[in-house]
Amino acid sequence: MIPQTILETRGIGKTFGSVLALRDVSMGVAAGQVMCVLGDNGAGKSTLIKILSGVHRHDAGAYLVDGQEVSFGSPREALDRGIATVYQDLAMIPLMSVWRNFFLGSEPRKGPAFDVAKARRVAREELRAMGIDIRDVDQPVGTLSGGERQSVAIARAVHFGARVLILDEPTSALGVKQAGVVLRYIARARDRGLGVVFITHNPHHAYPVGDRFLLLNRGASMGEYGKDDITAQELTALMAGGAELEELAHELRRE
Amino acid sequence: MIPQTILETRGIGKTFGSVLALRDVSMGVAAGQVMCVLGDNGAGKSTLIKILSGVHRHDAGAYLVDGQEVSFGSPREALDRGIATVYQDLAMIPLMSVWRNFFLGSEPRKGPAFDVAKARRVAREELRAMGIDIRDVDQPVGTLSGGERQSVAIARAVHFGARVLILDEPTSALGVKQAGVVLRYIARARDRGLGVVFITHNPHHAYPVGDRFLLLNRGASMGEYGKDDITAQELTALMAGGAELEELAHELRRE
Amino acid sequence: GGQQSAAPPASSAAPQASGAGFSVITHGAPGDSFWDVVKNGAEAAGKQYGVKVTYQGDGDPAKQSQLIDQAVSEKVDGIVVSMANPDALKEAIGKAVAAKIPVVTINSGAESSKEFGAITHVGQSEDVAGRGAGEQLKAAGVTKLLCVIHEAGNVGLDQRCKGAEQTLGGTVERLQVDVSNLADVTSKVTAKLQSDQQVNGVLSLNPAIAIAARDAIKDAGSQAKLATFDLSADVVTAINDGEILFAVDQQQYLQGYLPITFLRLYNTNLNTVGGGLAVNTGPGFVTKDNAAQVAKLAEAGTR
Amino acid sequence: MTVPAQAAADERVAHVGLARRLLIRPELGAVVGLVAVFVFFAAQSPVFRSPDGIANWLDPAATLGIMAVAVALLMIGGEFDLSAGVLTGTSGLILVTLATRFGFNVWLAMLVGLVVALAIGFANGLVVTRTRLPSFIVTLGTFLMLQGINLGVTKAITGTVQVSGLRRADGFESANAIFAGTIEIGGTSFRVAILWWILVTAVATWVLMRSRAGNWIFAVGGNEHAARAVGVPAARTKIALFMTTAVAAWLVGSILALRYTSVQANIGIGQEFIYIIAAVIGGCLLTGGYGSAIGAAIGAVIFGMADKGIVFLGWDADWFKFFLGGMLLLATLANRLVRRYAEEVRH
Amino acid sequence: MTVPAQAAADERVAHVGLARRLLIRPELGAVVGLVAVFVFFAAQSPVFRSPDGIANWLDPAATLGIMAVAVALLMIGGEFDLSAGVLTGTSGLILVTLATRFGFNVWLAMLVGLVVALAIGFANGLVVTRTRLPSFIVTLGTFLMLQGINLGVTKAITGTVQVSGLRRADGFESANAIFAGTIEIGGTSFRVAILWWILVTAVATWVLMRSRAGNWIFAVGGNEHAARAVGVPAARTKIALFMTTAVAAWLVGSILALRYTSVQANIGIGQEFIYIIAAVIGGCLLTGGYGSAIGAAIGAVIFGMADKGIVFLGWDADWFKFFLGGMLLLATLANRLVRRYAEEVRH
Ligand SMILES: Nc1ncnc2c1ncn2[C@@H]1O[C@H](COP(=O)(O)OP(=O)(O)OP(=O)(O)O)[C@@H](O)[C@H]1O
Ligand SMILES: Nc1ncnc2c1ncn2[C@@H]1O[C@H](COP(=O)(O)OP(=O)(O)OP(=O)(O)O)[C@@H](O)[C@H]1O
Ligand SMILES: [Mg+2]
Ligand SMILES: [Mg+2]
Repeated sequence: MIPQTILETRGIGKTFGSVLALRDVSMGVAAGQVMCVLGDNGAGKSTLIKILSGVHRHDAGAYLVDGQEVSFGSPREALDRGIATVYQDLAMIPLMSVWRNFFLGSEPRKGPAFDVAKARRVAREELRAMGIDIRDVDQPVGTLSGGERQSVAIARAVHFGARVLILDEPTSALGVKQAGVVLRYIARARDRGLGVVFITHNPHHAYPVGDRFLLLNRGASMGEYGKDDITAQELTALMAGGAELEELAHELRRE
Repeated sequence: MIPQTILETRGIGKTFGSVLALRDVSMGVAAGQVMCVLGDNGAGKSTLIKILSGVHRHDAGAYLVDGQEVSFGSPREALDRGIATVYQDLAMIPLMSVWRNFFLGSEPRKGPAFDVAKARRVAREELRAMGIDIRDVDQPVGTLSGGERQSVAIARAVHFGARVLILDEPTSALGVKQAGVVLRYIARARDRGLGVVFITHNPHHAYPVGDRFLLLNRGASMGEYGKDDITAQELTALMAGGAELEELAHELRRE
Repeated sequence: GGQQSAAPPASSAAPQASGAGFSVITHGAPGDSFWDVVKNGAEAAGKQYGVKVTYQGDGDPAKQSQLIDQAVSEKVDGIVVSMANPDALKEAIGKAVAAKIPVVTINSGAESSKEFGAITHVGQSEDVAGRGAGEQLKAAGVTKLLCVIHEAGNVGLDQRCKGAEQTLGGTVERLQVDVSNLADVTSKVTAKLQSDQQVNGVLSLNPAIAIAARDAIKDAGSQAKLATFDLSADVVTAINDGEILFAVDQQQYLQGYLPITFLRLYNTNLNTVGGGLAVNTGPGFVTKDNAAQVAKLAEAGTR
Repeated sequence: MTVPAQAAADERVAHVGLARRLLIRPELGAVVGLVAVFVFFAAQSPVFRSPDGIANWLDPAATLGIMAVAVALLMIGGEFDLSAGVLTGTSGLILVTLATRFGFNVWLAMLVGLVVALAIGFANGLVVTRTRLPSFIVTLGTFLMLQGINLGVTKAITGTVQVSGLRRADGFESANAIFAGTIEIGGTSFRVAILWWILVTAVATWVLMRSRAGNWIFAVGGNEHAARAVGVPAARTKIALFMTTAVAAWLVGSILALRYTSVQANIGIGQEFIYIIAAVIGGCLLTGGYGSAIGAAIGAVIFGMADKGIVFLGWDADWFKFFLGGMLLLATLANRLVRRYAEEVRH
Repeated sequence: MTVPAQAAADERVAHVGLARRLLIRPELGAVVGLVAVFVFFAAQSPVFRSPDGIANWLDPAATLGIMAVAVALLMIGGEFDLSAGVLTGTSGLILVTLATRFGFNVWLAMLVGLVVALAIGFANGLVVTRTRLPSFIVTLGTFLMLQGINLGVTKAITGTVQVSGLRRADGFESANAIFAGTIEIGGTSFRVAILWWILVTAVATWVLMRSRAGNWIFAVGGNEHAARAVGVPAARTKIALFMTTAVAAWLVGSILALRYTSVQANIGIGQEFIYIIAAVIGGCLLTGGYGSAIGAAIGAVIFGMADKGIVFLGWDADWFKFFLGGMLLLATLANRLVRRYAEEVRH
């Protein structure tokens, strides 16, 4: 089976004023594949994701969707090509209720109107399926806990994810149980034939679901590995001293 | 050695409108001790932390500092009692530069003026010590990556931490290396005799540094354990199915 | 100097005109219907004599004096200025006089005109006009008058009301309205008439306000008599229909036209008019008797 | 570890009275201000509470209300329109000038006015979304320019600062009846503008609460970047809001022109802030993302009542603004205190 | 894996020209607008660029500038003050009334005015911080109330709407020389107000950039909750900003009263928006947290030049507002385009 590549970047780069955030990064994600992007803080992962999803425009290299070169002017254009994203920081409208946020930009209709009853019901169900039992879907998102907010964003992207699902540190604010649910979602999306781009700092989260691993450092690519090329140990080691954690446990005990 | 209790809550509770966020929680942290607060998303961890640091006022129970009942009207009052906090969401002023954010509220003086040169230097040094090499401390915080922003907040709290350090999911956005640095900081603070309240979802982060563990669920306390009462495995299990992760690894493989 | 052959020969003693023209600087807000007629008069005179006339107006005395300062630095041939607040303009006018620029004062400020060094004063102070209105209203049997002020704190409007108060003999109540919102004007005047049945006369200080007040009197079912300052085509029609008793007409066209004429004569022939006394332009009254004649003129913006 | 009947009753939800739950809504906070101001004046002035008196103060509240509702939508969407007040004048001037000087039928003249208003609204929106300049400064530019055009063109065409004589134009009667007529209710004649106002408020409320566009409006005002990131057409939404405000200005300008049959060149200047004030009294946030159409309509009534009520009480005109300021402050304060009691904390 | 000489040159920093780095500063963007407007008028009017002409348009720019700088600080701190304009009138009225009707020495009368202004600023700040109402609505209340007081008290004391005769009061000469005098430079007399303006701008810049208070101002405007969470005394900072604005209003009111020796009861109404406009032209964000004092001072000059330049060109007064609006729009647009070119993206 030769998986069909949906997204591809070739030597892509991005500069903010004098800041070189991303340099010469090439990657691709195919249908039914999970691409994990790993790297230190400030390595450029979110910048890459924002280019893929149309928030930023790249200023070097080429970005291809279905083999066709594109340059998205807005996230709407990316969404219309079936690319759904959970952002690390551009998440929610704090003053709006959970259900309004959930369906923002893709409101279900009933005649000319917004089908409010359906929106509430679906939002509640999708969140409960993630193990988040929201008291009241009318609660403004700004009053949710950090993890609850993140869950709303993920549930939304999963619900609307059409061909590619991009997740920027989706599990960072989540409890162990919720993180497990999200990993299962990723696996399920992959099995349904979606391409997934998954960013995380946690090698325990990345290795089980990932098919390919892109490593970024200081804005540049340090190589892309298939799952067969690399073991969990090697990956953890590559993530800048992941193995240290075990030593730490000893070091941190009271002397 | 009987450690001296600095902070203590007795049956504390908090309601937002109709939302019961916290009910009847008792805990304490002593000098030279790390208290880990664990729990699902929305369990009330951040609410507890905000009461401790003076952002919210509790509306039930008692809050004691040095054995004396208090009710802080503002974070300033808590700071003046030596309680420094890294919040999960009230972090930074996006339009202000890194060094201005770093020293906000505790500006170094030189005569009547803000000692700008010193502020820049210290901010840069403290961040580099955390493994974050900021290009330019004049960069607005809003343009930093998620992890870089978090690091600034932690570096600030550590730099100014006087008697108690409260950290709300400090490691969630951090890379493995940076997370290791933060854990070392926590251990170092503990060894210097500070009390630390540490919230995290990651049992691998919590167990090595924690002395006591408070478990919250749906706003209520599920008990407080000493390190000797509980093993790492038990703790992970208590954190709602942490052990599942191993099974997941198999489950998530392509069928 | 010496622009037109039709003009009297320029005397060698006459100040030299620089060609920068004349500057008219009033305390009227732009778009104010009274001052617009002054502007029309000044511009007509300018056209007549083939000289440049620029008009500026600002109700803030500080701004007005800055405009005078500007005219002085431009070295204009003459300045026409209205003095609602003589104290505030003293310094600026003094500078103009010191720079040998002839000044004619118009409208209010007759008392200070000579002292400040103006060559003459043309106009009609607002309180004299107000007194005239008060007399007429008294004759019409008005005992309690509502004076509608459409710009709070405006000196000219205040003087008109005060003048009316002096001659009416009865009580005068003031009402503040917002000129840029006529629905508000109608409603406020109605409110006043509904809540105080004693009021049997309304004096408006602006033609648009007059029309709004006319509707208000109808809405409130009141018998109050209505009079106004200044003209518009609608006001003339209403006078004809008997809805408005009279309009005070200061013939302010003259307050624009004459000063330009006088300055022109002064610059070319050193003539001064009035012999140290003010030249009066009013008050005249437009009533049912003469409304028909002025109707066309009001529509053309010269009355 | 989990409570069995979760859906039925969540142990994390405290019991809260109906009153408190209602008061949390932005519009219901404003109702408290409304009642307070009404009671204050009605208690002291019998005319104020008489049908005639009510018809009187409802009339300016209606035209203000139409604008306040449109401006509230725009403010919820995170923008201001300072040109809205002058645009009422522009629309009225176009109508009267075309009908009286160029022999247009009144309906046709209104149509032209509508097209011009829409074009101006579109231009405002386009400049704001394209240049990303604050709308405060862009529409301030439009405000000044329209002010100049209103005066300059009127002067150039008529030689005076006003155009009049609409009564004699073709189609005046029918247009006047629909936009500026009165309706008798129990012997008191109310202005039809009140009906227009109710209609505008109802439509705006439906759009805000029950349409996709409403969701987008809240979103672009609450956090434009986030909204754009999930695919909300932010620029289109904002342009539509500016055009809506322009249509409201055209409606109000036409109503007033048809009613007074003449328009002065300086009409509407300064009104733009009254619209914003009414919207804020009604609970709209200046920072965008929060508010309601009904609240703005109520804000207009509060302002209208305070504005007229002082006249009904016969207080000294010199002190008028003093009382007005005090009244507005107290009304918003009442609104605020009630909402604070109801919701406690909201960041 | 890390580059050895990190401090020396970071490979993640692209080379960017000096010009581009300078243009990113809020004040330097405004300079572009300034130059554009100056060149436009200077090219067409020799008087405009003559020393006399410059003294002319610098004079109103100076009083506007003093207010714009104070208002800019307040806006950076996230608040508005709509009462600032009327407060200049109140201060002037207090000064002239006390000196002419109650025989106060001019200096003493000014001191009383200062105390009253400080009290009003304090009250504004206190109400805003305590009630958490938007300052727009609170200071609108103050604005209306002061307007009523100005008129009511002046009428009650003098029977007219203006007080005059300050020239004859004790201490007038000395006060006038310091606040309203002129200084000769190369044969042209410039107003001392210009010096006051430079002083105010310098002090404000120092406070913003080099003091703890400046850090707090940016912080409370950028994100008040976050600022409070790290211990910034937000309420105190805001109250101090309102008081600063009040002091500036007092200074400007006194300068104008001493210069014109009389004050009208409606002075300053509507000016509050000009102050905000100048600050926004100078690069302040309406949403707070960003801006500069120098920018606001430059914004005042841009406004002053456009305002007076149109008169110098002798364009028809009817169209004045049209040109003014167009000019302001172009100046801010130039500023914006330059800054966009310089910084590309900023959320
Ligand atoms: N708008 C911007 N303007 C200037 N610099 C920016 C901007 N956005 C990002 N950067 C810089 O680009 C670099 C890469 O940022 P990015 O957010 O992509 O990192 P990241 O890999 O997602 O890090 P993290 O794991 O901490 O989220 C950072 O150093 C950041 O400071
Ligand atoms: N201001 C508020 N208004 C209403 N409800 C609130 C508010 N703040 C928090 N809550 C609710 O209280 C509950 C506890 O929130 P809290 O932020 O303390 O959770 P948490 O344990 O920190 O969760 P997480 O791990 O996801 O950060 C949540 O269900 C949240 O919806
Ligand atoms: Mg990131
Ligand atoms: Mg939390």
